[in-house]
Amino acid sequence: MSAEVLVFDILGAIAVLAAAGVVLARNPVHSALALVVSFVNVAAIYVILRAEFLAAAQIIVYTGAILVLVLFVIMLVDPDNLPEFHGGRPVQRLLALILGLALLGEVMAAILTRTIVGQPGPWSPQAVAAVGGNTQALGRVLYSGYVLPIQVTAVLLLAATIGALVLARPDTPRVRALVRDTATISLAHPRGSEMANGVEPALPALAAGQLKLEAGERTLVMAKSGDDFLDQPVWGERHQS
Amino acid sequence: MANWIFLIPLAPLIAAVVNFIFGRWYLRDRAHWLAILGVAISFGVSVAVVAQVARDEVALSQHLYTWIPAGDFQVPVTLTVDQLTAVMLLVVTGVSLLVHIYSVGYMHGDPGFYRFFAYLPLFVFSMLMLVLANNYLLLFVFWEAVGLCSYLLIGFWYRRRSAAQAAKKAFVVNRVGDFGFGLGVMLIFVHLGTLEYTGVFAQVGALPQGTITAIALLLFTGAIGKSAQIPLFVWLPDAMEGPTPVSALIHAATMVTAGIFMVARSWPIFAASPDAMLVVAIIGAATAFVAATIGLTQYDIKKVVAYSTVSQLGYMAFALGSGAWVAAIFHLTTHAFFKALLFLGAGSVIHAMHDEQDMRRMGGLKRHLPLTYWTFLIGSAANAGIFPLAGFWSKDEVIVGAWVGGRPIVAIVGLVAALFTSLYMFRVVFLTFHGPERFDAHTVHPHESPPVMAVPLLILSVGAVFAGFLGVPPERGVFHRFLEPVFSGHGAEVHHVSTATTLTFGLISTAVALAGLGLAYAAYVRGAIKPAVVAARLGPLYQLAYRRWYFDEIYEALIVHPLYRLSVWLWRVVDIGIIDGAVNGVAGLVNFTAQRWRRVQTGLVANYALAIALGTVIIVGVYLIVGSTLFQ
Amino acid sequence: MNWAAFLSNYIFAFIVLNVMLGLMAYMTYFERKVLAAMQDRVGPKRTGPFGLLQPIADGIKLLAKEDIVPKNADRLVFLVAPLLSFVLAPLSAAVIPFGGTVTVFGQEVNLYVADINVAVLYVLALGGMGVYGIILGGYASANRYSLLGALRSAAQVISYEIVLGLSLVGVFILSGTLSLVQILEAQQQPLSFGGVQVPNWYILSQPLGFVLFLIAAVAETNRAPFDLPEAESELIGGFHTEYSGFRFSFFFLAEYINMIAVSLLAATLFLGGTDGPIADGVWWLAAKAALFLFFYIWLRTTLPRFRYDQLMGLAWKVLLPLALINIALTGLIRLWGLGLL
Amino acid sequence: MSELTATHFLTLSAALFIIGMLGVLIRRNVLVIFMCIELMFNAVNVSFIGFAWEQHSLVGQTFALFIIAVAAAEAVVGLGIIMALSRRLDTVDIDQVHELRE
Repeated sequence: MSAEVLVFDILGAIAVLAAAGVVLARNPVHSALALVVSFVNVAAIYVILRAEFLAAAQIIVYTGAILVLVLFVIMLVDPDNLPEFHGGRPVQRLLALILGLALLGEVMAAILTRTIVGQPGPWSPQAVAAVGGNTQALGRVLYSGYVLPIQVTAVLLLAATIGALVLARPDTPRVRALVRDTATISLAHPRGSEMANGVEPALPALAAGQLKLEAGERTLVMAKSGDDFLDQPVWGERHQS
Repeated sequence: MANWIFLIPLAPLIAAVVNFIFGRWYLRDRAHWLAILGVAISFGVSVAVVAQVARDEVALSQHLYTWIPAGDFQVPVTLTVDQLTAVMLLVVTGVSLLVHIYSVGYMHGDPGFYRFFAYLPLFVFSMLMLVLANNYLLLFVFWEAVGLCSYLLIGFWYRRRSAAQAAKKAFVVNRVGDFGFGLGVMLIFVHLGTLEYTGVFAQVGALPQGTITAIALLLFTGAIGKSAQIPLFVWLPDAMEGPTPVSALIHAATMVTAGIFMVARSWPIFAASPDAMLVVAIIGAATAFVAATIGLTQYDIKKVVAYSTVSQLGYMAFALGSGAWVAAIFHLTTHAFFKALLFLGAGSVIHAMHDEQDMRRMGGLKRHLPLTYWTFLIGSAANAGIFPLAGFWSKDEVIVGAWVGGRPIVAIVGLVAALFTSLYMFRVVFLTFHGPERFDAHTVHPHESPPVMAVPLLILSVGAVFAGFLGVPPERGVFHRFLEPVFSGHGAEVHHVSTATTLTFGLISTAVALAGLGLAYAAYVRGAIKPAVVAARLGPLYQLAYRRWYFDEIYEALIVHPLYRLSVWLWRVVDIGIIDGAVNGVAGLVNFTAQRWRRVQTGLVANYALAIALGTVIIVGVYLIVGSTLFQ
Repeated sequence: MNWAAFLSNYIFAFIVLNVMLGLMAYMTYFERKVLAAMQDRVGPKRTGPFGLLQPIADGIKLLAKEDIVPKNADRLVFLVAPLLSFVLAPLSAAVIPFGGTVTVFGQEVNLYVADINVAVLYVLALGGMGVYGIILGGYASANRYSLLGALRSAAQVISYEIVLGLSLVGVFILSGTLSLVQILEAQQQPLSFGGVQVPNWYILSQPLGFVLFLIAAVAETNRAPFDLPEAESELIGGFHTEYSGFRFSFFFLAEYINMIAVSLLAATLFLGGTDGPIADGVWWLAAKAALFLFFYIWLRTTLPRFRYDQLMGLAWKVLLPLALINIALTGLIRLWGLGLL
Repeated sequence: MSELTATHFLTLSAALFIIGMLGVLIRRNVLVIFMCIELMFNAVNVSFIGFAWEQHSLVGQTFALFIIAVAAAEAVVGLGIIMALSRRLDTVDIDQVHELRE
């Protein structure tokens, strides 16, 4: 048993135990802590696997950002009601355990009987060292063969950011319903220098309740369709014929 | 200069695009600077290019790129300037520039100011590409593009229902003509395998007579629509719903002459088909006559000028039909000056009268609008063909062309129409500017237009006075010598006109014009003839003219109404009954099935997760058994 | 395995750790003296000559205090949090190069603990981990103020960590490596412009990156004017309200060690680290780091605390775009320099 | 198993994955379920990097990098959803969320 295997066994055991702790802990904060431990150990295992860049990325992204966010949300959601909702669902627990064991059995069978097909790739440790280390080697692979996926990932991240903004936006259903139900046509909002004429805009006579002054100073005339005002001269338009 | 031709259409295009994108938020009231600059660049380059064409007497061309490279079918975008295009270039860019300047004053304060100055350069771009094209497909594309611009500008005040409908009408009526034009282009391609002018003209003589006639008539169908000939002229008077500068530029000086230009451009095709020529001449003469009669009876100042435009286009058409190509283009050129002048003058009057267009509520404006009066008078006289203004020379030449081209009846109809022309033109002048003030002086205070509107009027009136001298002496003027290379070869017939004939017709048309002037004076200034009495005496004939020969009513009854009924039937039965029924039926079926299946959804995420896990276990298991070597 | 090299490395690491701790103690003295001078006071002067024994007295006092655990606290987390902070803080010193290689007793000794090829990422990762001490401490105290301090800290550290990382990308582009030793080497070749020798320090080629790094680093270490997690005027003590005795001192120590570590890092990344004439490299590094430490204290006396929304707005709306612009510009210039444009 | 082989890593990966899966199936707190999903992501990464190490190929590491990026995106959106959920329904218990039933 080499020292490498010993180190791996220790790290792996801690990672698995911590992972079990994530599932078993009653308090979500403790779960998160256990997950941190698991992630850090997995990152250490990455270093054994000569993936130093990914180890750093793992810590920065997972532990440094995602889990901090999770903790943030845990504390924000309901700090007084954090303990887990226990009890109930005995059937599901049993089913889940059976399924988990079955999958474990299947996967272990696959792992233990596996054979390697195909040739080893070009990035032997010597080749990696020749270009200056794991980071440089990964960069070469990434920016030569995976430029499009990188850009797609960038777009994905942007989309996720926008999605998060939308989700986090406080929604006021009343306003949305109002906008949905009535199209708004602003006839009395001259834009630009037409105001200089000093002529009052010709507004159609309004039924009671049609005029909403909700959107600030600007007068909104609610109309069911543009046809209602088609024959109305627009602001500043010549009256012909 | 050939390498700079691309600037001519590009400059207005850039102006249009920039105004479209930035006009609404940034440029707003400054939008006109860019537009005028673009058109001015265009005009300047045109002048330089035309100067070179005139000096070297060869056509210039610049190949930009190949638009459609599909095997044998090549559509190059090549800008070509020969003498005919050169004339059109000067007319289009020159009048456009003046109208742009005029519009600054006319459209001032309109909320759509930037939009106007985006559409207008776009039109100029399309029109220039139309005249610069060297093949029929490009011509056709920009033929449609000018149609689009015309639509946009007629419907410029789109919130007014009448404007929106006039725009629609113009668009639909033009479609009829364009359809024929499109067919003609296809026919050319099918038979000749090319669409480039030079190739087509070189081969057209070899085709059978029937095919040539078919091509020529189909092409002329396009011209009927665009140049407002009978029976498709009904859109042009309605197009006066657009702003007046638009009427001046598009519906008088440039776009409507595209049909004339196209026929002149395709003259070898027409020249090869006497039947087609006859049709062109007849339709032109009929248009000239019918529109002139209608013009006599209208009271809307812009409508009169509009019918006058239709009538003058008729003159050009029958000149074409008589083989007097140069005369047609000459008349086109002079017409551009005086008709733009008339429209802009009418616009000035309307502007001064606070958007009043009915001549019955004008009168006596000479005192208030001296400049407008004099320029409008020059335009009217030019249009009426009073010696020695521009209209006299060109119209006279058109009529002489018809006479010597073997169409004496057409020439006589032209002379009759000339009488009417003179009569209605001076009717407008006298009704508007002379006599008592028939408007309410307390509410309306007529005032002369600002300089930015007056200057184009002055420049155009100079043109209206002197443009005719380009064609002096008749048949051998500068204009003719310049255009001669275009209309030679391809079996062109050259008619030599004796001096006696020229003189005779000059005298006759002068007499006719003066007769019209006299009649108008007698009726509307002296009151010697009572127009109402004459109208009553003529009875049905007057009604016929007043009701515009019932064209609109006939179309309404024969085409629009049946089509409307058919559409309603299609909507009620086919669309709602069959198409919607099928779609809703499918949806209903899905809904019915889904209602049966939805009980499977418990709404509990945990159950879904369990199902996913189960599926994973099963799939991995199946793979292990079937796909791997584990059990084999 | 070369046991001698291993041992020498270990000894060096031990020295670095202890020097850091000692420095940290006198950092508090330094801060109090400078603060006092700026505020026209005298500062500590009674304990020993010039008050030089003051840090030791403070240390003894803190260690001797009672260790109180609040009743409702999450006990395990409460006890672990300060340790976490304290243990992680000095680790970043491990990758700081204090000089080249010297020979001691015939044995080659590297004047750095480790040269790993992702050194900068390692430091950033440690920064990301460091926030756990604060969050967990705040959470475990079962105190509203502490929790608020913890939440603020979480949001602040995440936001500024992005800026911190991006502000360094320009340096990576120029040096082509993530290893601090190699970055240092890259800065030691002076540039010559027609006979004039200019040190190739990245503060000269990356001024914007340097400023961004400085701002983000101050925010990362929770120092004024970004000390919102412990804003005493609104949150009492923030995350360490409920801590006392040596657990409090751990948080306290961690903060100062972080300051020193960040100063060393800034000196190495932007000011050429050990590069300098005449004196030994270590002294240059110490002098440059001292400059930053003085800057920290200066900021504290000068600037008022940010409001919370201003803080986040600054990070996301000002610093982040600037950092991206800096990256784009640096990349373009680098491509141009390589003749690829 | 005296030498370190990819089998070690695959076993570790399988263990982590299945623990994560059990967590997703058993736990009721949405946040914990979310963390378990992250755990499963991580298990997959271990596999990828293990294979990459065994085969001297960096494609596995590249994949792992993309997975980390996607996980970040997923985390942002997922946590956003959880926030919205707790605002709307005032709970993070997954069994209380069954609006899809109707």
